[in-house]
Amino acid sequence: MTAAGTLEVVPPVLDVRGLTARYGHVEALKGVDLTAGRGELVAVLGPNGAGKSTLLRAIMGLIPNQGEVRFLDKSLPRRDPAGAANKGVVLVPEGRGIFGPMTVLENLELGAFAIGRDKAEMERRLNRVFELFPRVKERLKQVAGSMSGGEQQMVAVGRAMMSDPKVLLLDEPSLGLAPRVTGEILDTLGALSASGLPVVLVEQKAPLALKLACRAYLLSLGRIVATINPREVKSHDELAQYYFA
Amino acid sequence: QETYKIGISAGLTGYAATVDRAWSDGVQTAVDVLNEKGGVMGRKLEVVIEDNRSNPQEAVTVYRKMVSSDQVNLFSSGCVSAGNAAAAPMVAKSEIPMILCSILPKDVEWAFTTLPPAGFEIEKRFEYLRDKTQIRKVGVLHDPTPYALLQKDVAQKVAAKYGIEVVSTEAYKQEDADLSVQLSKMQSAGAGAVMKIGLGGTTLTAAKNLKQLDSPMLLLTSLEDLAVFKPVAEVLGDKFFFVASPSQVFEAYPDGPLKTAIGQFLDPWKKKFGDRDPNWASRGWDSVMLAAKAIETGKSFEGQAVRENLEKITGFQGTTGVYDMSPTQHQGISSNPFVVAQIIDGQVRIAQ
Amino acid sequence: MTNSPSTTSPEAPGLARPHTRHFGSAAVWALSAAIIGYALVFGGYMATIVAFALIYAVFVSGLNVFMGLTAQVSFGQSAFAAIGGYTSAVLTTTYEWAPLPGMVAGLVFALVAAFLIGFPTLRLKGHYLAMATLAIGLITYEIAVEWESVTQGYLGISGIPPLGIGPFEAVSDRAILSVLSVIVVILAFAVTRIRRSRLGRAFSAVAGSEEAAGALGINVSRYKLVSFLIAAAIASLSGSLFVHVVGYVSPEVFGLHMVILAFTMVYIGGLGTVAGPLIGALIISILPEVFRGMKDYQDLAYGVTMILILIYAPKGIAGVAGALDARRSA
Amino acid sequence: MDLNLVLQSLISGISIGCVYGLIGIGFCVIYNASGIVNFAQGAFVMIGGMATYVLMTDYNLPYAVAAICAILLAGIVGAVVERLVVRPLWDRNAAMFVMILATLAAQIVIERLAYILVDDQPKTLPPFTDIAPIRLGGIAVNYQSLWIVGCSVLIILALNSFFRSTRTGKAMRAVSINAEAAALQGIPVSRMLTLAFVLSAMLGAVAGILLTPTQYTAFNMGVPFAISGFIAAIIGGFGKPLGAFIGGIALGVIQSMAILGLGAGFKNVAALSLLLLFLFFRPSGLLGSTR
Amino acid sequence: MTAILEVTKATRRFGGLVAVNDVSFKVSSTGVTAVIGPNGAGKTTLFNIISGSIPPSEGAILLAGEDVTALKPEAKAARGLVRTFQLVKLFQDLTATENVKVGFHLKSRGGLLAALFQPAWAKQAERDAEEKAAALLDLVGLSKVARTSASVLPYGQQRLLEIARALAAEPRILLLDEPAAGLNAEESERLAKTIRRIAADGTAVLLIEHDMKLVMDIADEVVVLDYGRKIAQGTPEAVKKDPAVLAAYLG
Ligand SMILES: Nc1ncnc2c1ncn2[C@@H]1O[C@H](COP(=O)(O)OP(=O)(O)OP(=O)(O)O)[C@@H](O)[C@H]1O
Ligand SMILES: Nc1ncnc2c1ncn2[C@@H]1O[C@H](COP(=O)(O)OP(=O)(O)OP(=O)(O)O)[C@@H](O)[C@H]1O
Ligand SMILES: [Mg+2]
Ligand SMILES: [Mg+2]
Repeated sequence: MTAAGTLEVVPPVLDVRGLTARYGHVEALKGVDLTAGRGELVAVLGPNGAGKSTLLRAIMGLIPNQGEVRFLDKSLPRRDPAGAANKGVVLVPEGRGIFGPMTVLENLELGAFAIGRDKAEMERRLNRVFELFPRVKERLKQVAGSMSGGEQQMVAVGRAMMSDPKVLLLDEPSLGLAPRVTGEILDTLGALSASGLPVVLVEQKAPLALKLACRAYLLSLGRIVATINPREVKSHDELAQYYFA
Repeated sequence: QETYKIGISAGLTGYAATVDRAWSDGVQTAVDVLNEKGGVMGRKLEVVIEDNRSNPQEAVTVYRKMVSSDQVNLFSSGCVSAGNAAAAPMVAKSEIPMILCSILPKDVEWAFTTLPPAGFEIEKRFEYLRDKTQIRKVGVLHDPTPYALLQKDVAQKVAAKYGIEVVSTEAYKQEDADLSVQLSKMQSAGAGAVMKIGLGGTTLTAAKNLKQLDSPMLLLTSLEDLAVFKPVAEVLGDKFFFVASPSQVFEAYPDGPLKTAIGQFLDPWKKKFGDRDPNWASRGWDSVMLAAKAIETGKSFEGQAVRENLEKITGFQGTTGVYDMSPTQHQGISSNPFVVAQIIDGQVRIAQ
Repeated sequence: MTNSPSTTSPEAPGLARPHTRHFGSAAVWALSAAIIGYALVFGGYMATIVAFALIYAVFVSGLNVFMGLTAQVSFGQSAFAAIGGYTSAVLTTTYEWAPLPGMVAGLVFALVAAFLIGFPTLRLKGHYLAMATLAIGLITYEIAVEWESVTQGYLGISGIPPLGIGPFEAVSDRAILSVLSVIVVILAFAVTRIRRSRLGRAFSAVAGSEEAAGALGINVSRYKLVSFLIAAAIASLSGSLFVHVVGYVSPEVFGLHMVILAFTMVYIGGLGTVAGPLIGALIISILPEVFRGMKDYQDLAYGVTMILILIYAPKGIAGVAGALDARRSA
Repeated sequence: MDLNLVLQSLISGISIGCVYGLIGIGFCVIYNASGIVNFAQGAFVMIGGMATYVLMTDYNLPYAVAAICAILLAGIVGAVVERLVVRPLWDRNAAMFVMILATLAAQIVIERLAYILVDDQPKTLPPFTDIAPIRLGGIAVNYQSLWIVGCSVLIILALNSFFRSTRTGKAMRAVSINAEAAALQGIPVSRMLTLAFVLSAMLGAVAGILLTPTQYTAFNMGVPFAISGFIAAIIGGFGKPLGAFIGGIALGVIQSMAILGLGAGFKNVAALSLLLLFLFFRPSGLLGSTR
Repeated sequence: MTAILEVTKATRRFGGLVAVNDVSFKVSSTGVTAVIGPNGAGKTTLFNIISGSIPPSEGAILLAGEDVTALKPEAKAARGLVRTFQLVKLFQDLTATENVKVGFHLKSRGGLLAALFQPAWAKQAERDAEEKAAALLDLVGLSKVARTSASVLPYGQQRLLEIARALAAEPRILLLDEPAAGLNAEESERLAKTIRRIAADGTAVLLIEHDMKLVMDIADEVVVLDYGRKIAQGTPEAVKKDPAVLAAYLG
């Protein structure tokens, strides 16, 4: 990262162009551009209903959409979430999407669905998740649905890590986490992106996100209304200005 | 000139399918033969068939369709008793005679049946057991259809007359997958033979079950399509007997007016359907011939006239026996034409 | 039901927007009225079909309260139709009651039975509830077959008098169709009113989330039972109507066949909508007649058509109409 | 009552119960992969017996070959049903019962096709081992029942380890729990669905082939069997293959004991009443979790 | 202080795990009480016990002095205890207004007959409900989406709607499970104001929250759980400085 004040240009791993999505007759996303390159953590901020979740869902192809999503210079097919996931674009969805009746271990194993039967690799990845979330290791045999809210969130993030993503998209990963764990998770994400992984983070706790992000997109009513360099944002009030501009 | 329309409400699908398809084809054969001869009193006949799915509600619908849309002149309907009963009042109101292959609906003077009395099939089997075997104890296995229930009651009533004891009476349902418990019960009650009353694939199930139980009991079944009996015979061999109508054992049947009547039917039937079982079809044939006779006697196609003249038919030689109708007797067959038969080496024989 | 993919579906058929224009829904009503009108004018066997369809529409209206408004499953509503039908049949033939008191007696029996059955059964959820109610329907069918001394088994009971009060009897097609239409309209009106009432909201709450409903003080089991009783009463009414219109009853009338047909009607028509039961019943009753000429291929064509309708109108016909209205008003 | 008779009836109950169980397992497989209850399951059972019969009699194939071809054919039909009927609804987020209705319609279509292609007469197959039953004192145990029990046990063991320990099995369960989240893990949801239909169609066909020698098959025999299989699956706690199997045996034994004690008329009433009572006390089945 | 709610020695086990372990505390009939603690500390389980969703293994719950331990949620709601859920549980097919109207269930009357014949009083009650619902939606800032079906509301608004719905039941004590989760800073500030107003209007509030700013701003009393046990209780200031709390939670 270089001096503050310039929006640094890194060759994008994920390059979203003119993404548009609608629910029935409501246009929830109106031509959004967004990029994330190697080592970048970009934040997407915006008030309730701005379309943040919709943006991530559209990138994954979970909902009908128009526009282009390029990943490593190839177009991602527009309606194939599993294909995108297998290529390494991984989303931790809003509401976690835990497989409730299955055990914690099974949930994690399914995160690494793509690696097939490689036992050693599975071990390695599991251990990495255990380091991140020791609580998860204690509860491997527990039915995931009976975990506490925060514990489930840990499983969800851990599961995404299991797939060894090439781009990680997170929809409010701190939701329901205790402050300390929130801090830990965000630190982890920072470390991950520092080690090269592009991360797109949707987060309500703007100050926390801005601490880590190299770039923040401000979304309002389905449009990017501003792209911010976090180092230029001095105060909370300034951010609020963007929010309600 | 307008055709004389014969309507058939038949269970082309559902539990009555085998019987009703054969019945309808028999009706059609009779109509074709009559038409070739120029029809009845110079008027051609026409058949209208509707599928009632062996279901009474559906039967009401198709009867109604044939009454009002097709303006049928006479019904020659299949063996779905409930369906015929459900529609009978409406048909009677439209003054259309019905000749059926089922139990007569209650209090309907417009309905006639080709069905023999319930006792005939029972009595033949008792006779056979009494005369040709040592077996004096039997089990009765029946389904819950009205005609089967009637037969069951007869069996319990008349058994003693033949020196036979019904040691066990068991019910089953058409969709039952296994009858071996009923059969075990009969065997353990000391029965030497099973009298099965009812139609369909369950006869095959009963045969399979007897074999699986390694049971010495004979199986005597009621009237049915030969197509069902062939695999049964393969399973049970000479332990299997069935009630046959004269048309089914035509070759072996002694000469006489009955054989002649059957012959008249079998010729065109075989030409069209080859080896297919003629039993139910022959009754359908009878129904048309009875109608033709009534029309010719009364020289009228009017519903009321046809009905009255059907009541007057006596001594009419049909393919299943002689019909004697009267205002109080709408079930015409009065003498027992049946035989007990077997299938040995693929050939149908009268049991010795 | 638990893992239903529909739980994520956004649009609530027709419920959400009271202040919109109802062209689509009006079209559905108009079509239904046209079909009934045709039968009234031209009579014939169309009258029989439409009469059966209307009786089914009554039955399906009840099912719709339980399944559509309260989101519970019952494969056993035929049981209550059977109780109503047989009570009417036996009382009017064997005991020579007039049709109306017979019907009321059937209703009372059905309610008592529904109360006794509903109490333990409605604790079940999802497939288990479906199974338990299916069992109730099948048991009732078997009883109708086996209890010959009263029901006459498969032979059935015939000679049941037509609908009537005092000297007035609904014998002609027109009279029958008119009586049935009035009943169907009254029921549709009642369902509309229920839906917009405190009772209807309690039903919707139970449908939406039993846990949340409980947290708001709604006695979930009580409202499930109320909904079940309403559905049973309407089913019983339809059973009585059937036997008086046809003059005959046998167990097959109230078999699994009836339940499957009713399910098809409620979904093809549009679950939870007011017009759904009527249009669903009319279409599903007329469809086989359209294909009647195809003989052996009739069922094949019927099956394929059903699959196509389900695919292209998964929320039912009234549901689609409602969605069109919603779009127009947006 | 005669002890032999009771034992003999017990054996009858167990062997027919195994068949119910086997069909119930078919329900579980599709349910475990999609959350759908597939009422066309009975049609696959019919196809199993019917196709084997046709291939044996009309094409003179040896029994085993005909059976294998029939199983494959059922698998293909399963895939077709999934592609043409279930998938379009799945993609449109149709409600559960809409899909159930669609499978019922598919059942009608397959049934009618079988009727048009073959006919409506009952057909049967010879027993796998056509020798006199084993006699144990006064009771007879026939070989076909042993085949049925043996095959069922094998299938259950295989399925249990499939859903518990294989990657594909776990992925299928994940799809049924939350299809969207499963897709996000890179699980090919639509292939899992197809696979599930193929698998359960083949299981249905196996059931059909095993049971036809003990009775008969006909174009319309599927529905009653599907109902019994569904009941078995429910007793077992829906989605549990072992549970369905035990549930099937329970159903078979209850029915045969009811025939013995009360007469055949009450067979179903007894079985269904017991089922109800059972559900009241264990609202989520034999092996289902009680909360 | 008069206690509206009293939890005595509540314990809940899941198999070998003790999710809530011998917890006792009182909730004042005025003001806001917060329950905080790390993930998996047993907060939601405690709420479930209090609201009657699950029975405690041991211990008792007193509501306004009455032992309500064994009562079902609906019975507790009828006595004035209403809760929201950690994962929102709205009636998806209903509009925002209708969701709130369901909340009036306990405060209104009318069954089948009222629905069918709609007497004047029922119509009047319906109009009142409509008005009150509008007022409540206004309170939480959802007037604009009053006619929108709940299923399409974004997550944050769903949370607010759930609170409005709970308020409709006019509870004496309102239990909120992480009401601010998914809200941004502005929104949670507005929520804080709303909660204060609710408390000022005389409803006791018991809330679980991880947003410390919110807790510090509005709570009068804080209960801290860790591994199922109560490790601290007191004013926000006191708790904030408690070394045990710092170690376990705030870090
Ligand atoms: N299934 C749906 N059907 C119709 N509209 C929807 C649907 N899901 C979301 N919307 C609408 O799309 C818009 C964007 O919603 P989205 O969930 O993306 O917002 P968000 O920024 O993620 O909000 P939050 O911070 O509350 O999660 C909202 O106005 C919402 O009402
Ligand atoms: N049904 C259950 N079976 C087994 N363990 C359970 C069950 N329900 C909860 N637990 C466990 O009990 C502990 C307490 O859970 P609870 O949901 O009360 O935590 P919480 O304090 O609300 O946490 P969070 O802040 O993450 O929501 C957790 O470790 C959880 O895994
Ligand atoms: Mg969101
Ligand atoms: Mg919690």
